[in-house]
Amino acid sequence: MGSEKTSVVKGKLSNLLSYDFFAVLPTTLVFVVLLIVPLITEFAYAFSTLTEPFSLGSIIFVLNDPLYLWSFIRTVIYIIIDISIKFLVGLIAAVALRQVKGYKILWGIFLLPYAMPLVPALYVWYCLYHPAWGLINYVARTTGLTSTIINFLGDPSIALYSLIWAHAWRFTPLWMTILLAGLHGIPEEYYESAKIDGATPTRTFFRITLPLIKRYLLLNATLSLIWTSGEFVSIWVLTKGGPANSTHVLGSYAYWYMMAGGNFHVAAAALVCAFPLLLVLMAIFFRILGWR
Amino acid sequence: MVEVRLENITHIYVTGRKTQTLAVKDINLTFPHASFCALLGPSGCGKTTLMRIIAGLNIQTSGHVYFDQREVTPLTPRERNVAMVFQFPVLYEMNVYENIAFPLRSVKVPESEVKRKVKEVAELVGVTHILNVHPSTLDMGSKQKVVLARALVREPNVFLFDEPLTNLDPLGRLEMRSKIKELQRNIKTTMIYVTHDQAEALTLADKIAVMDFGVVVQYDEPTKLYEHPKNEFVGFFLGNPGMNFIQGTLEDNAINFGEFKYDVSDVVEKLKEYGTEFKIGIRAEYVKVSKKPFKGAFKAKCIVSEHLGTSTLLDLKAGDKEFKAKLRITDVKEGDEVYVQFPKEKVHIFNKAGELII
Amino acid sequence: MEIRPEDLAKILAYVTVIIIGIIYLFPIFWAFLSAFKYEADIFNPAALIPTRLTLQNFFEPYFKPIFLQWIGNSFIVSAGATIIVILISVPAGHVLARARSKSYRLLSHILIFAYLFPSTFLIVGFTRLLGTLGLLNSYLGVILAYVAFNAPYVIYLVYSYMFAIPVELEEALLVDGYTKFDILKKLVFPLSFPVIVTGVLWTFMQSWNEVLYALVILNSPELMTAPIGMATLQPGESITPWGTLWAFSLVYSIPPLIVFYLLQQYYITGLMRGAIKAA
Amino acid sequence: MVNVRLERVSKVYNGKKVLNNVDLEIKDQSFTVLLGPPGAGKTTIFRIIAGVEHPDTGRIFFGDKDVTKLPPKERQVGFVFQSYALYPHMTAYDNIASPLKAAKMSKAEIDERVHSIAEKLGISQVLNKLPKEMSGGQRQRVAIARALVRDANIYMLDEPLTNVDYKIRESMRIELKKLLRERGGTIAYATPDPQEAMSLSDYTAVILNGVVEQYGSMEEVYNRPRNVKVGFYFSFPPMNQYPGELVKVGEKTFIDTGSMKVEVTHAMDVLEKVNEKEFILGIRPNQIKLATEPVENPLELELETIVTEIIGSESLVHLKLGDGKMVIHIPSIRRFEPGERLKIAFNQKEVFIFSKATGELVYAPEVG
Repeated sequence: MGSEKTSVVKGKLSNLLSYDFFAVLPTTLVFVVLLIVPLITEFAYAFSTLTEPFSLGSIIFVLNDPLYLWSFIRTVIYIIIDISIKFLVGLIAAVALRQVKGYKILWGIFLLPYAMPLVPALYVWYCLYHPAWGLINYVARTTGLTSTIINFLGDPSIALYSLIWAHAWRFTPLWMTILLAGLHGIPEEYYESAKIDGATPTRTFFRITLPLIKRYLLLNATLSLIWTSGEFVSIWVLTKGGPANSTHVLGSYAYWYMMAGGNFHVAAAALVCAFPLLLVLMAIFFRILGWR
Repeated sequence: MVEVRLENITHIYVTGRKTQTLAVKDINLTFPHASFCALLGPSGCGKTTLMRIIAGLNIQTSGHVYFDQREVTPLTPRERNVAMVFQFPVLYEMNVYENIAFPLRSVKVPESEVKRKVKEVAELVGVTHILNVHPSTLDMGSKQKVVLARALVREPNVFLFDEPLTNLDPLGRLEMRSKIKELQRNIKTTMIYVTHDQAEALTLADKIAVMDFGVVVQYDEPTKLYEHPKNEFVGFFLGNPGMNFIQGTLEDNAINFGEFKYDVSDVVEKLKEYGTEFKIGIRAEYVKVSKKPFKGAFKAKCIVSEHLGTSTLLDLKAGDKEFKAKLRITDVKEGDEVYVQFPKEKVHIFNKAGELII
Repeated sequence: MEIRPEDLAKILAYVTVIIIGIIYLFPIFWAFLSAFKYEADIFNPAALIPTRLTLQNFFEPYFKPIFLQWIGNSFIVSAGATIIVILISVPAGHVLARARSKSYRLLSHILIFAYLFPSTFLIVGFTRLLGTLGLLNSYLGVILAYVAFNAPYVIYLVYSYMFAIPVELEEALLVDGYTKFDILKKLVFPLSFPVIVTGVLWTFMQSWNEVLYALVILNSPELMTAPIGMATLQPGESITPWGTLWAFSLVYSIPPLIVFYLLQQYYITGLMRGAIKAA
Repeated sequence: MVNVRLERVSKVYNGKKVLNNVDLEIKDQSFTVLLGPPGAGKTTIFRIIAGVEHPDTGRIFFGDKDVTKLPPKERQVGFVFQSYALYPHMTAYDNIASPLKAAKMSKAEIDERVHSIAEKLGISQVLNKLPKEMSGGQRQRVAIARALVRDANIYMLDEPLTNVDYKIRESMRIELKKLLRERGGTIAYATPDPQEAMSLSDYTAVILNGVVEQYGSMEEVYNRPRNVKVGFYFSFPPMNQYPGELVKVGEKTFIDTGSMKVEVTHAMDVLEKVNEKEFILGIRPNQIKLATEPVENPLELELETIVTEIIGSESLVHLKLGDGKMVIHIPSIRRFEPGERLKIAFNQKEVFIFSKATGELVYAPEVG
């Protein structure tokens, strides 16, 4: 039908007693009171210190604190490696699963790590990583892979990466689902047409399948970058920022200043100074969303 | 180009463990070299399955598929060199030029050769002006043309169409029809066209295979199918409105329909072998109707009169027998008494089961 | 014997599936098995499949009553947040999808923005706000946090699902003689059931697993949610009763696993829908 | 039951004037067909009458009551949407009963009314089924039942047969015509198909891009189209139209379109009054015969076939005429291959003549 309809169902905000007003009121209240006000409060705290109401003291402190700088860098490392693991393992799993009979049931079972609660999932890796009675070290020793004990969470040089793996391990099944959903969404005719056009499986995958779901994957990848930048739980459960502060990220840095240090101003400043990173990632997200 | 021959093709879809559905039963068809044949039938009659078997997307449960004299069953779709146009345009995420060149690149054709062929085919189909455009911006008609070009570029043995015009608007459909017809004539290739729309089949195809429940009911030229349907299904399926079928019993040498009779003295011997119940079939446009009585006519009442500009469609009733007549210009209105006659040369006689006798 | 590419791909696929199965399923199996092991067997990695199992970790003195209270707290907080989120999100999602004027379209873009914004970055502002409202160390404080950070997603879910419901259906209701309030009851809630299930699953799971806000807002032991309580059994300082921790973890994992496997296909379709569609 | 009148109704959507100063009256107890191509504004008119859409300017009257501001609830109209708009989660019974429940009718009366309308439409056996469990035809009948089950000021059907497979469309149309006649009341029926307009309507309103080009009895509009646009559209298949110039040869006068000369002496008395030189000739495809058939004062042409289009049991042959084309209608299946030459003829007295300047009808042939 040519003409787009301007139905009365599409309400206007003008008539206050209308259904539309009452439907939108609660969420607007939630949005303003529970999201905008905290945002403003946070800026207020960031641009003040324990003593003066308006000062850049906290901001300057944070920007000069090497621990903050490293926390920022570690966050960036964290989100990039995290998405890479999730994407690659998820992709391999999705492509492999589609070839296997009864992949729907396996898909459900493989979602187990994502279905179980977050904290126990992290504790699993705490036990596996344990230098003394951890399974990984035990298997490595008995099969003679390495003679020395690998202290996954104790050795500052690898603690962060052990953290990232535990976190990525838990969320990979979600990414397997995202990829399967993407592959699933492509009509069968594309594969049949490719067969008729004589394309080999690999050429079909890279020249036809991936381009079709490229935008969809990039959207979800950016979303993962944004959400994981707020990561806190894996640090709090497994290393508490240790050893020797080598695994602090933005979230844990702010938490520890807020709770242990009792200094909300520095915590707020730490978070506010990370907003540029968030805004850049969100800008990327909206640009991809706007693509054809 | 190739002559496609199907030899007692049977195919059974096995879904889940037990459920088996018979899609196609013992089909024997030959699509002559460079002919344009249509597979016509209601949805679920097995026409698409047959096409997929020719393409090699499905391997038939039993029977043989020959391209000229070569058995192609073990070959993959690529090795059979078939081209297929689906219901919705299947275009890859690359510009029009790349889309058309894709099949050539899959078989490592030298780049200069690719360039020449794509240009030539784009010219033929009329998409030269949009070669470096991304397909998503094109309208449905142009998209199907690009798909057509991609199919043409490989000089396929056989062209398969799976209801390619369903998603086009009326104008685009008319244009695409003449384009396909034009292509078929000047590149002389075998084309097999699957559709449920009889008008499309009658418009395009040299020969039509009318299918129903997995079996080819009749395979012939359009006018032969229209004038001499093999059974009630074909008679009713083709033409709008479908052929009238009136049931009657044979009494000495005429078929009695209650209020009127139809003389069959010249063929009564032959009919006797088929028992006493018969159906006569006549197209609405061949029924003679007039307000004044005339020789050999019987009385009928007009219950509905529909004026359609080009003609008037009458619903006539004689006793409990109802049938339709289509006249050029008439002033017959609902409720009028009219005189009707079925011209002998336009009447077919079917047995009780609806199989054609005369 | 020349292996056709398709068969090679098949073998490779099966091998990959097995490896991934080991990496992703074995650790969970091993961990939850520890809930039935004696303390000694846990510390002996060789005893992969222990010879003796026990249920002691599920009873006094290992399994303390406060554990059940913690799980109860988690339940109150998660269920509370989920109900509020659904009640305010479905109508909002419906109206925004039908929006005509610019203001609504702007509002929908802001909602997507809120959905993207990680909650961690508002922890200071939010807790100071709760402080001034006197809602610290209370169920309501945590519930408000979970509503604020989950509502945008559920609104977005309903908003995008509404485009699958033609406007004509609502107009037909009006023509039949109903008012616009009836549309919500007779049409929007019944028809968006799949999306509501996804919203419930999402909000419940997020709230059930959340740590930072619960940690900061709740500090008295009786009010703690399960994940926070679990941390007080923190390994490291003292010798942790690992058996107890895994027993507690098992009980804490039951609700999400049940909910997940019961509504699995909603869960998966929800995830598919949730993973922002390219279309 | 009441007259429904639209006065100077206009509606703009996205900058496009969807309705342009529409004055239309749908007489009480009449069967009025709104004929026009998709997007011409037919649906918008129905939606404004039903109240699900407000006009930018103009007013709507039910009888002499101004209902422009009234919500749909208070207008009591029956509306069959083109997409049927059946509630997917309700059974056919509940769908049909919906307007009666909204009017708070007693359970018994609802039951009785729903079963009687279902009986008439032959859908009693699907009353407890959900829309997705029904065939297209059944869904359509449920939508019609929902509209007709109530006593409404006007029953509006928006292209009910468009998405029905054309093979069964004819029988559905006959059945619909019988049913709507029985129901009585004021009926408005929108369709893009000229044949439906011809077979169903008492009155026909031809609507082209938001303007009511002509309104009158069906015969009147078909035989005396007010202008070129109505002539072209209200004809199945569309009318062939050729601009041409008046030329005097001896005491005969012709209109020369460049590719053919048509004698119009018989229409001279009318043409002189208009004192214009340029005209547009209109010939309906079914007025053109193969040269083998008898035609009075014929104009014979031999043209080359472009393509033959077979529709149902009839054929449309597209022939090359100068740089344009001429479409002829043959009431049987005759396929002429592209390139084949064909001798055709038509009766020069049966030609429509429109003024080129205004497009208005100048001369219409007497009804043959």
